[in-house]
Amino acid sequence: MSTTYLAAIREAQAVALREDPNVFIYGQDIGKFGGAFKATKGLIDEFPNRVMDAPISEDAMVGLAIGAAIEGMRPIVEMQFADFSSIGFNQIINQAATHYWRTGVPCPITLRLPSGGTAGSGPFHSQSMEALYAHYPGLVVVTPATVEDAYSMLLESIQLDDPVIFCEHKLLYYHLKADRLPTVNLPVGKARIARSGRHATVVTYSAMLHESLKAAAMLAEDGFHVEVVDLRSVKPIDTDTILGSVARTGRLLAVGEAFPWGGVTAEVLSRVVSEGFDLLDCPPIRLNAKDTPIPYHPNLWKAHRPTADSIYAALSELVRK
Amino acid sequence: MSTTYLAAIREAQAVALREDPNVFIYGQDIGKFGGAFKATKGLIDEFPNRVMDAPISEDAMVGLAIGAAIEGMRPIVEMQFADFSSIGFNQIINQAATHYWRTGVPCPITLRLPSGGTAGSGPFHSQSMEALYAHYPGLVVVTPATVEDAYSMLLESIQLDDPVIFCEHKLLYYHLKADRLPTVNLPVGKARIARSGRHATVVTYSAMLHESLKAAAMLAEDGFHVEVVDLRSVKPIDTDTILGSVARTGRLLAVGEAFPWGGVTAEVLSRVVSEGFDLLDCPPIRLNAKDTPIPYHPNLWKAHRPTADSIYAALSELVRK
Amino acid sequence: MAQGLRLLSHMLEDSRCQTPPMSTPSTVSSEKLRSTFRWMLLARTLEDRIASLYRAGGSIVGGVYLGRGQEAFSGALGACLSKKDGDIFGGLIRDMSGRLAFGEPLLDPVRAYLGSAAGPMRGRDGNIHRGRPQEGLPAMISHLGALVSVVTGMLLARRLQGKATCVGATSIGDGATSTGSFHEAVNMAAVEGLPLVVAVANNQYAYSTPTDRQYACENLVDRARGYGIQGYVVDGTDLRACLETFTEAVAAARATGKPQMVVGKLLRLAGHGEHDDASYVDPALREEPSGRDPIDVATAYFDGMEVRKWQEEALKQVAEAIAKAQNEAGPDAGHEPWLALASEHLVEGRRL
Amino acid sequence: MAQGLRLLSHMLEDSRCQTPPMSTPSTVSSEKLRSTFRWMLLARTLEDRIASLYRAGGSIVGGVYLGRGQEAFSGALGACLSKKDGDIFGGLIRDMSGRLAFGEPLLDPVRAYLGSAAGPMRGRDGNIHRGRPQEGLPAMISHLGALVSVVTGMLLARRLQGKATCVGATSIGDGATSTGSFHEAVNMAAVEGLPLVVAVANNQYAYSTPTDRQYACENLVDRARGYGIQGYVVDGTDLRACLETFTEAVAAARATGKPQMVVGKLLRLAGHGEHDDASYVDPALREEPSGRDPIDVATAYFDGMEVRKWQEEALKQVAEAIAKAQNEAGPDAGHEPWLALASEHLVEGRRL
Ligand SMILES: Cc1ncc(C[n+]2csc(CCOP(=O)(O)OP(=O)(O)O)c2C)c(N)n1
Ligand SMILES: Cc1ncc(C[n+]2csc(CCOP(=O)(O)OP(=O)(O)O)c2C)c(N)n1
Ligand SMILES: [Mg+2]
Ligand SMILES: [Mg+2]
Repeated sequence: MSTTYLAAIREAQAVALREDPNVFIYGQDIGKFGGAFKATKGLIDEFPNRVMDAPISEDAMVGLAIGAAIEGMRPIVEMQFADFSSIGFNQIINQAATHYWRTGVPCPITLRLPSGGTAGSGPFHSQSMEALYAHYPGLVVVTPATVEDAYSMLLESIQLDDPVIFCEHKLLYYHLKADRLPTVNLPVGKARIARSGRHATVVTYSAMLHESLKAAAMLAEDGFHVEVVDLRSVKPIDTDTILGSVARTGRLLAVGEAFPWGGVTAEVLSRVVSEGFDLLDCPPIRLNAKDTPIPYHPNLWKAHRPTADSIYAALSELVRK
Repeated sequence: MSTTYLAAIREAQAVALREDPNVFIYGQDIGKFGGAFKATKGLIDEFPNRVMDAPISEDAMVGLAIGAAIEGMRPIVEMQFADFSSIGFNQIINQAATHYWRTGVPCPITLRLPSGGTAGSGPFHSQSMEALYAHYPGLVVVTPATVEDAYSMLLESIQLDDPVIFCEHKLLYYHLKADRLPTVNLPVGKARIARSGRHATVVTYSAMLHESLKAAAMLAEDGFHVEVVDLRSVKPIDTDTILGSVARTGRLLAVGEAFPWGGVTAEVLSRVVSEGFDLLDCPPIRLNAKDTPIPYHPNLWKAHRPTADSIYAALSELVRK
Repeated sequence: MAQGLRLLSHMLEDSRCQTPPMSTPSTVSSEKLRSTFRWMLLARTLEDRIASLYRAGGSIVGGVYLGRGQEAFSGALGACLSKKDGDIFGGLIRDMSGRLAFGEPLLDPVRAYLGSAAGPMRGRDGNIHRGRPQEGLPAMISHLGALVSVVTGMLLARRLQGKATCVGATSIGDGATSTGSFHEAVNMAAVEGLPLVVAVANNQYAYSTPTDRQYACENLVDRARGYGIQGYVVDGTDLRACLETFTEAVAAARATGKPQMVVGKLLRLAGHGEHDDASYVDPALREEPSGRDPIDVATAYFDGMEVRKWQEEALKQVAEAIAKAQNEAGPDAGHEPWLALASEHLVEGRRL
Repeated sequence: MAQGLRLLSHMLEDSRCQTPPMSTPSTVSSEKLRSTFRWMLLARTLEDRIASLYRAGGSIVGGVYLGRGQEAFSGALGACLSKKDGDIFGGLIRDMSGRLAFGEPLLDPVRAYLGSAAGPMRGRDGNIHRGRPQEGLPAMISHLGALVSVVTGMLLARRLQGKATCVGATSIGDGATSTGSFHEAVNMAAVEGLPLVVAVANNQYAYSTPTDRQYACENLVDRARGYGIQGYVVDGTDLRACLETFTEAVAAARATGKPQMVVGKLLRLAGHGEHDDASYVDPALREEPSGRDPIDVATAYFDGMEVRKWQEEALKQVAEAIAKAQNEAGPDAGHEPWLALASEHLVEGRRL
């Protein structure tokens, strides 16, 4: 029996609800309906008091979760789409993120953000918002790329005493499958070498891991062995694992699906050049989405984000430098 | 007669109101009261219909400005503090920033954000939010560090056909003075060499320009000549001017007052290493605020942000590498 | 029968809401009733067609969200505004009828749904987000509630430009009344004294969420007094009642320069989107007056022969528009300039 | 005179707001009246002292925002809650009186204002932002309106933990009722059915902005019906009236588990902060009943000798607290761990 990325997210929530009476879920249409993506399907039947449909009030949804967390609960908030977290933005960056530092009282909330682009979703149902949240002190930002990570990192996020922005990628929901869910896994904060290689390092995360792995496979046919690092969490970033890889390869490409200015890829490059300048044999490069809103029409959308082809093209140049 | 940074901002708005009947100002307490910082003092007397006190509704303030801009007006919105723009965040990044790209109809609004830290202002009256806005496509983000720039760039921002995030630094409001306001100046998008030197390049902006210039003066006493680049706008970034400077010095320090993850300094380092790797004689470095909320007590605040001393210390190491 | 419907509908007498006295005989001309009904028919015909293309697969780009059940309420609002006089209609996802009645070209939605590059959003944004901002049709973003302040700002511009009698209307769902954006904007319009007509289409669900998880007041019109604005309630399934109410509300906005809030009760007669079978909708609601199909209700006002003729014309118009758009190319990424700024000299294409 | 004041005050009869009938004789014990008055005196005494230290310069860290004029309204609310039974008081910037009455230690504000590292926020955050979240005193952030949903969430936690009779109160200014945050949170509390008491301190200004640029309704209590919750209006300058109203509102919240909204009219008898001379305040407003000083109004309820004795005790308490805090060190950056996360293993100190 195989489990999808989406089922793993559902299952992690079921386990958390079962194991800890302080866990509850709040979000639009997550009760009987099971959520826009069915990530909470059936949970209300088992936990009728701890799975609650919210009004369309993202600011208050996050505020409510913060208040409950202060009192010892461990709320999970589902945003219907990551993009709508912009309405809860103030509560996230100013109330949740500062609470522990200001008061010494932890604020353990988990915000689930269905993130990233899919064909035909357009500018307001496709965003990758990890850079916004990672910029603000006091938040943990995780970006699982595999079924196993979706499961284990969601469970761990709920247990962490800090607010966690859990960026789950919608493109991975249904297609990504695993045979079983892990009982042990790398903790949040550790990156994983998803593919080993010696000619170049690709640092990436979330759905772009899979595009990067495809590109690496293409490069392998050309005789180049690319190492692919899956960050897993973008705050913190596991800089040691990245530096270790660059030390082996001497070449770095950072790939992200988010907008190009600032963000994860800029942070990765900055860390590598500050701390591992001498490991580099040639200029490190970035590949991100284009600097426009995310287009609606699939023709444009495919050209807006990095793909296996564009990653392959960038790597082909990089390994020959 | 000398003009302060604050007076320059007021004067630019007066000129804009005078020259273009489509300009109006909307913000809390900006009418008779002249604004929390007096940046609009007296303007309502000359333009009684075009200077309007807003309710405490940052989301709707920005939305209203967008609507008016679509109709050909050129609204200026004053946020009482930059920090409160988090409430208008959704309208800024999703409505204003995408409007031209989506519809072909420009959205010329200028959002004035009194930004940056001052002693005793604490976590919610001190933020530097340029990285958030620069990350999103469709916005221009300017960060004047001088009286002249505050004036000319505000005038230009109002004239630009795009939404501009105008980050004015509160610490510069009263102390920074100029003899006269410029009639010509560098346009938005061009950086300025604020001090020439050959041993290292500091790339910075806003209030950190002045800390950096002080540090450069200290270094000069040690016999090191540091070039200081004032970015002036952080989106776009004038990469050519930065690369030109690094070509002369071979060493790079990027300094910002914002939070350390991502942001302007990461973007600067990334561009320099991608496009000018071979210009560098040693690892480029960054200096930012610490990764916590901005402390309230001056004892802590002083240690949280970069200062002339900490910049000096970083540079002293850099020039000796 | 038409008389019976009249009794069910129109502004409910309610001391809480400062409604003008019920107007008898109807203030709505038969010509207006007819023309609005025809927009309703056109909207329904188009949306039925889009839905079946969607189910067939292959030709519709993106999701499909229908106004089924809301054609009278939306269409009446659109019909009570005057595009050529500078009025504004900020339509949302269920406003096909109102948009067409206001003056949106039929080809706009058709091109958007079929992904034609000649569509109003050129493939950059989709279907329900389409607009023509410079013709009084602002282009909504997804974030619910966010359009209300934009329309308010358009009205402020009108006033500053000396066109104070233009009215701006926008609709909002029962669910979106819970957004802070809605609250801030309605309050702001009231404070600024701007002629904004807010049409609350209470279709009893927000996606799957019934109204008891959305608000706790008796009737959303109870909010009007809290903003100091005029409130109206209307049977949203009855075209004549809707036209009467919106005629009054728009006239009041135009005359007083103040916001008006019209709450229409009706039922969403479709899924949230066409991907949704709406199995969560309580079947009993369909049996209530608010669950009636507004097309059926209005059909009773007219001669059956005529209605059939109009229906056929609508089918023909839709078929032509679809045929035209189907021959148009989608956007070409190779020719897309990727410019998010109007100030091209500030675009950092190469660098980012 | 006390009788005369009673007539001016208490819940105004108003058909719009579902107020229970006026209760005569007073439901408030003389003991409660006295003890609350003493908290008011303590708050005023402390704030007067802080203000003069601020003007003298040198000892106060950050800005000073006073509750002058709001002591009765705020203090009555604080006094009607029970900290030991798990009630919650989410105080804002003008709630010195209410916080103290609720049970905040006097040393907390003193230490905060004097920048002592022993203060509740340890120098990380300031004066009016102080709190003790685990003792029912959440620590506000600056963003107005943002605390209402937090208190709502604390109440939800209470309910989930089986403590459903705890009441949570928070205050909000006339200005902050314009925030979307306020709207979303009050609506959510109404939908969830949580015992939230929202005290709207209508002090007629938001910084320099008068209420006609903030809202267009007659009275902010008109909003209550739009949320489906109980509304009350009270003369915010009269302690007895405030105690009566909050006693009822808190009891109603506790009994019904539903939100209550209490609107108090009063006048801010200070600048927005002590940096502000408030010269924009219309002097005529000071002559109106709502412009009275609540300390004066309440003083009339008591024996003058007693009041003087209480005043002296307050002075002594304040002097002691200030003397203590003045001897305490400010925070030391060298010992500051700079940890924004409770999960220390995830902090990236070295790297960032
Ligand atoms: C701020 C925000 N949150 C969530 C959503 C996702 N969403 C889209 S439509 C919808 C339901 C809207 O309900 P309602 O306002 O009643 O309008 P209806 O669909 O019934 O016409 C939701 C929750 C959104 N678009 N915007
Ligand atoms: C969201 C937000 N916008 C702006 C401000 C700046 N600000 C601080 S206090 C204040 C006025 C508040 O007025 P009101 O709510 O009436 O409370 P009062 O000061 O009168 O007690 C403003 C505008 C803020 N704190 N939060
Ligand atoms: Mg609805
Ligand atoms: Mg006030």
